[in-house]
Amino acid sequence: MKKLINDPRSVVDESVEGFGMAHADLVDVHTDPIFVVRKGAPVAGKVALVSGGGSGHEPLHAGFVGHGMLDAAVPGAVFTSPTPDQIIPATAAVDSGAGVIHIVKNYTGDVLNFETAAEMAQAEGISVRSVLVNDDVAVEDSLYTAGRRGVGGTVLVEKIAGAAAERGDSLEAVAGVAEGVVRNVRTMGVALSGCTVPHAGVPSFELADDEIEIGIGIHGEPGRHRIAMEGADAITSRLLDPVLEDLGIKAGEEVLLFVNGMGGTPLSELYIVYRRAAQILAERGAKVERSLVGNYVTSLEMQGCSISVLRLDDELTTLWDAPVHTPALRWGM
Amino acid sequence: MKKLINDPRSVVDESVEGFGMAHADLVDVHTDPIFVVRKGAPVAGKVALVSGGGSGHEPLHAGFVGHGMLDAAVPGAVFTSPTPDQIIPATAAVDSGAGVIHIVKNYTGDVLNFETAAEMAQAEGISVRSVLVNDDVAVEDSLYTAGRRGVGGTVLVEKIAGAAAERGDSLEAVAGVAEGVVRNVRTMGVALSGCTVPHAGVPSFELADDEIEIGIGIHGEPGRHRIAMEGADAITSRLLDPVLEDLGIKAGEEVLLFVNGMGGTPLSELYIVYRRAAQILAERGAKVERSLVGNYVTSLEMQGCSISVLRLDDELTTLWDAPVHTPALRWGM
Amino acid sequence: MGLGVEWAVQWLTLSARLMSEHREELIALDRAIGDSDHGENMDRGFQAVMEKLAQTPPETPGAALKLAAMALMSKVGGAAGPLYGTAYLRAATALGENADVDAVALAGALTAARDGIVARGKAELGDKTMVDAWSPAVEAADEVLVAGGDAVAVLAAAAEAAEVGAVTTDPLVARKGRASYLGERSAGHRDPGAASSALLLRAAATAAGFPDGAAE
Amino acid sequence: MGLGVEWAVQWLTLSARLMSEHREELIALDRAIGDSDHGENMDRGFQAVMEKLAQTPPETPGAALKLAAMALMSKVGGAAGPLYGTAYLRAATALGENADVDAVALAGALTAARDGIVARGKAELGDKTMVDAWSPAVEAADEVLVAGGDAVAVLAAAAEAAEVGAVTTDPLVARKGRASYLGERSAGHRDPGAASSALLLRAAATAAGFPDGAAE
Ligand SMILES: Nc1ncnc2c1ncn2[C@@H]1O[C@H](COP(=O)(O)OP(=O)(O)O)[C@@H](O)[C@H]1O
Ligand SMILES: Nc1ncnc2c1ncn2[C@@H]1O[C@H](COP(=O)(O)OP(=O)(O)O)[C@@H](O)[C@H]1O
Ligand SMILES: [Mg+2]
Ligand SMILES: [Mg+2]
Ligand SMILES: [Mg+2]
Ligand SMILES: [Mg+2]
Repeated sequence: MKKLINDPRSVVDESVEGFGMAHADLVDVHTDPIFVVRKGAPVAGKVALVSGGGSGHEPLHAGFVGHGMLDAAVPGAVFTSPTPDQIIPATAAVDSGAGVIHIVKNYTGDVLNFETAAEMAQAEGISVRSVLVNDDVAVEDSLYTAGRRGVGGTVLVEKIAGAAAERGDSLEAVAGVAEGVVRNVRTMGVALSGCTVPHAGVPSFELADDEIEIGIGIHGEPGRHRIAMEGADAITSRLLDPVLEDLGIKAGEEVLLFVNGMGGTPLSELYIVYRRAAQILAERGAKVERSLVGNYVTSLEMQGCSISVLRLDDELTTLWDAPVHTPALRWGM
Repeated sequence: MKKLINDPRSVVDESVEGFGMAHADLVDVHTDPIFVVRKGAPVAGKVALVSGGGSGHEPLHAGFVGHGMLDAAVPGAVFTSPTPDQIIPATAAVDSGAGVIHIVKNYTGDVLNFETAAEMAQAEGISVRSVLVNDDVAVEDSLYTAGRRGVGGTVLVEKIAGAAAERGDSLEAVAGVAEGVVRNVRTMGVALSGCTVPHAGVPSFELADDEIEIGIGIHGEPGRHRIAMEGADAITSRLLDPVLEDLGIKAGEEVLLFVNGMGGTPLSELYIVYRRAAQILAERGAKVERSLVGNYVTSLEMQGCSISVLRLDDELTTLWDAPVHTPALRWGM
Repeated sequence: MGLGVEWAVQWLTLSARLMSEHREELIALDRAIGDSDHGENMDRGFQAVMEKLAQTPPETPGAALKLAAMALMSKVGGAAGPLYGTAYLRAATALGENADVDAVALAGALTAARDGIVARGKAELGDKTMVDAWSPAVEAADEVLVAGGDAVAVLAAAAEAAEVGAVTTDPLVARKGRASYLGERSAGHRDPGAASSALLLRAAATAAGFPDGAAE
Repeated sequence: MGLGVEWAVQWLTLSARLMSEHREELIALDRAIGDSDHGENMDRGFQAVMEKLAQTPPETPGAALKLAAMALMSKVGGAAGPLYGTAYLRAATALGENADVDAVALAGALTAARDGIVARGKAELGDKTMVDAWSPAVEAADEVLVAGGDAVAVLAAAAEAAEVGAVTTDPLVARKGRASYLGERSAGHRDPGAASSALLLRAAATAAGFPDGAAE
């Protein structure tokens, strides 16, 4: 597997450095430990949003640092949660005194590292609230698993909670908004190919030419089961049906439909999936009020996609529409 | 090669249909013949911009239809230029009487089809001016070739000419702006893998695990030569040096640096390339005033990237910064 | 007596069949030095020709070729669409309203087609394009005409020469079209447009009754 | 006389060597049921431990483990970082300022480490995690202690039991950590964290002088 990199061990450092150079108007990049903060942070009086996780999901999270979204992003090694010694200074750097929300994808590593960091930041006098994102319906949410993973829905949580913070909501209020998004968003993904972690050098899994992997996460881990390749319309049903079932979407409800590429699938194919997903929602009488199509929560160069549905209400729609200005998501300004 | 499609022959139709559904606030999609126009077009008194080409380069061109950029996009079959019977009605649909610019990437097929369409549109009383984009320094511009190809620089031409049209420039003036961009932008690309055209079913070319293809276009065609795999920094020099040489960039000059993904390369790797490219420009004393990093002019799921440099002046910078609101490029509104 | 509209319709029908049968081969040729679409484009184009033929059956050979020209122009796309569109349109114009096409008219139509391709594409002989099939075909047709051959003989000679012409593109370095980007690397591969041209001219001869298993 | 700071430093040094030697093996284990990073994470973490050891040589076994805990916590990341960080920190606390560690202290430290992992990760025996290496290790250590074994014997027993424990994870269905997402598909693969735990405990025994070619 060839990669446009220099040394597997410097991938994250160099990539984040380049990111900082390309978006010097929006972000400051700290090194050693590495984290990315919004230019001009802390914003006086504003609740700050911090997220992070393993690298390899770009533009998540650093691409969403900026006005109306994150105040800081903390990139770990590829597919490895960041450590407290990165999360703590990132948290301190953006706290205006109004408190900090940690948006944490539900993985054991992320949870433990953010937990530790939050404790230590609290000990330093910073009010920290953590919000756990666990939108992946592919994983059974039971006592016998680590619980549902946080996947594509994370970007929706970050955008909407970011808008609430930007308009001046309190720490509790922003956390409430974020939790409201988490309650109302579900996701499921498919892989047509595995991906190769730079330091590993071989694909995370291999699929035959007529196989796809259903229910994948965003770390190149194998999914729930492997099936024979199908057409895009059939695959779309396989992903969307469990999402709608779990959310209990009823006729007349308004939703945001998010078709997310895993990194290596052409945009044109994402629109083919979007087309069928929108048709299915229309057949069920749901109204697609907002859409997002593109590579936002990726798994390196994996081929495949995920479909997320967020149940909207007026409040969430207003916050979704609020201006945002980050390297990877921008509107209204 | 697995693809998220239903039938190779319906790929373009279904993808454009999905695109239209996802961006119904911005575009109208016409079928049979297929073309995409800006919502509310024609815009009274405004010069209209029409571009098009083979599909498979998404978001180019349909993703750039909207305020401050294109008025219409005409998608052909995958990697196949569209036909006059698509281009003519697209041209007619967006002409406000102020005239239409055809932005044509320099390929024999695109040139011939747009030429025919322009003639016929002129015969119907529409003023049409064509601007040829030919920014690829990998191809020698001599009598013995079809001339330089139009590649990544196209998106810069469309953005900047679109801003000129939006502020009310005349047909001649917009064409002049577009030609100014063409004169000042150069591009070169690399492939780490080939891509597979849906109807062909096999990769356009195969590269060994230690080979890369230098000087590729955007149609999965083989490049100028094949070399052994190198680190990202070395590859960046290979692409950027000829670009800078050809443009004759001197110390003190201001440039826009555009690192474009070919579709299958992670964003994180594009930033590694951006990093080195920005360093090289700094070493030469050039000032990177504006940047663009992402998958904008792609070649299906090809892995690789291209680097474009545009020499800026105040006029071009102002037009680049002007508000734009399209599915794939948006700022200032 | 020359060739009538039945011949022209049969020519187009055989062409459509050949484009479908050789679709993958033409894609493979185009993959080597182009962008993998030539066979798909030609197949799609001639399917459109067949649909149009069914909708509005032409009354003269010229009308048949004009109909084909329009369908190819609007459905093939790429470089081949306008080039073949122009070729068939010029040939149709050369044939005029005649119900019956003799050797002289046929050779004239072939010349007009070739000239149309050159006028649009500006390629010269040896540039590794479809011109390398059409130019020898026109020359061979003219020779047969001068020697007193009939329409069938003219087409047979043209088909033969086009096939040879296509083969001669193998060692050439392309100077026009997409293959020219490859420079020296384009040598050693047959030009897909020359190959499709040879098939189309073979179809013309077969439709006129010249026996050839290759086209059937 | 028990084990001093030299033992602790040697333990960490051997650990770093083993993590580097088994890096690819641990990555491969994690690839099968996780995300391909465990070997890389552990290798990176123990390199950091070595750097810290060189910078500020510790004076007691407890100080050495505390230093390791801090380096692991700040450099490993993922699930393993906080778990091992907590384990080493709790062990360090259990050892206190003592310059010399006897069998009792050692068994206590192992228990503290295991309890730390369980406190953070909430995994039970049989959940297919590193607990499946640590819990048998603690039990074996306690048994040896009750039977009057010395520090070296305690560590040897722990290492032995951890290795067996790691192997017992093979058929299990994971209920904690990333492998749990796979459900039934996680069976048939060894847990990478249990495997690295066995290596680390083997290093402890080897450092104490218990001969084992596997660790060298
Ligand atoms: N300038 C030209 N003159 C004549 N024929 C040309 C020219 N350019 C291309 N061709 C022909 O067109 C063929 C390619 O057609 P096709 O693959 O359908 O279009 P595209 O190159 O746009 O993908 C070439 O093989 C060549 O025979
Ligand atoms: N809840 C838990 N309790 C105990 N150990 C755990 C738990 N979750 C994960 N582990 C251990 O961590 C190991 C994975 O570590 P690593 O690959 O470095 O982290 P990650 O899973 O975040 O990529 C697993 O093999 C398992 O032994
Ligand atoms: Mg991990
Ligand atoms: Mg083509
Ligand atoms: Mg072609
Ligand atoms: Mg792991």
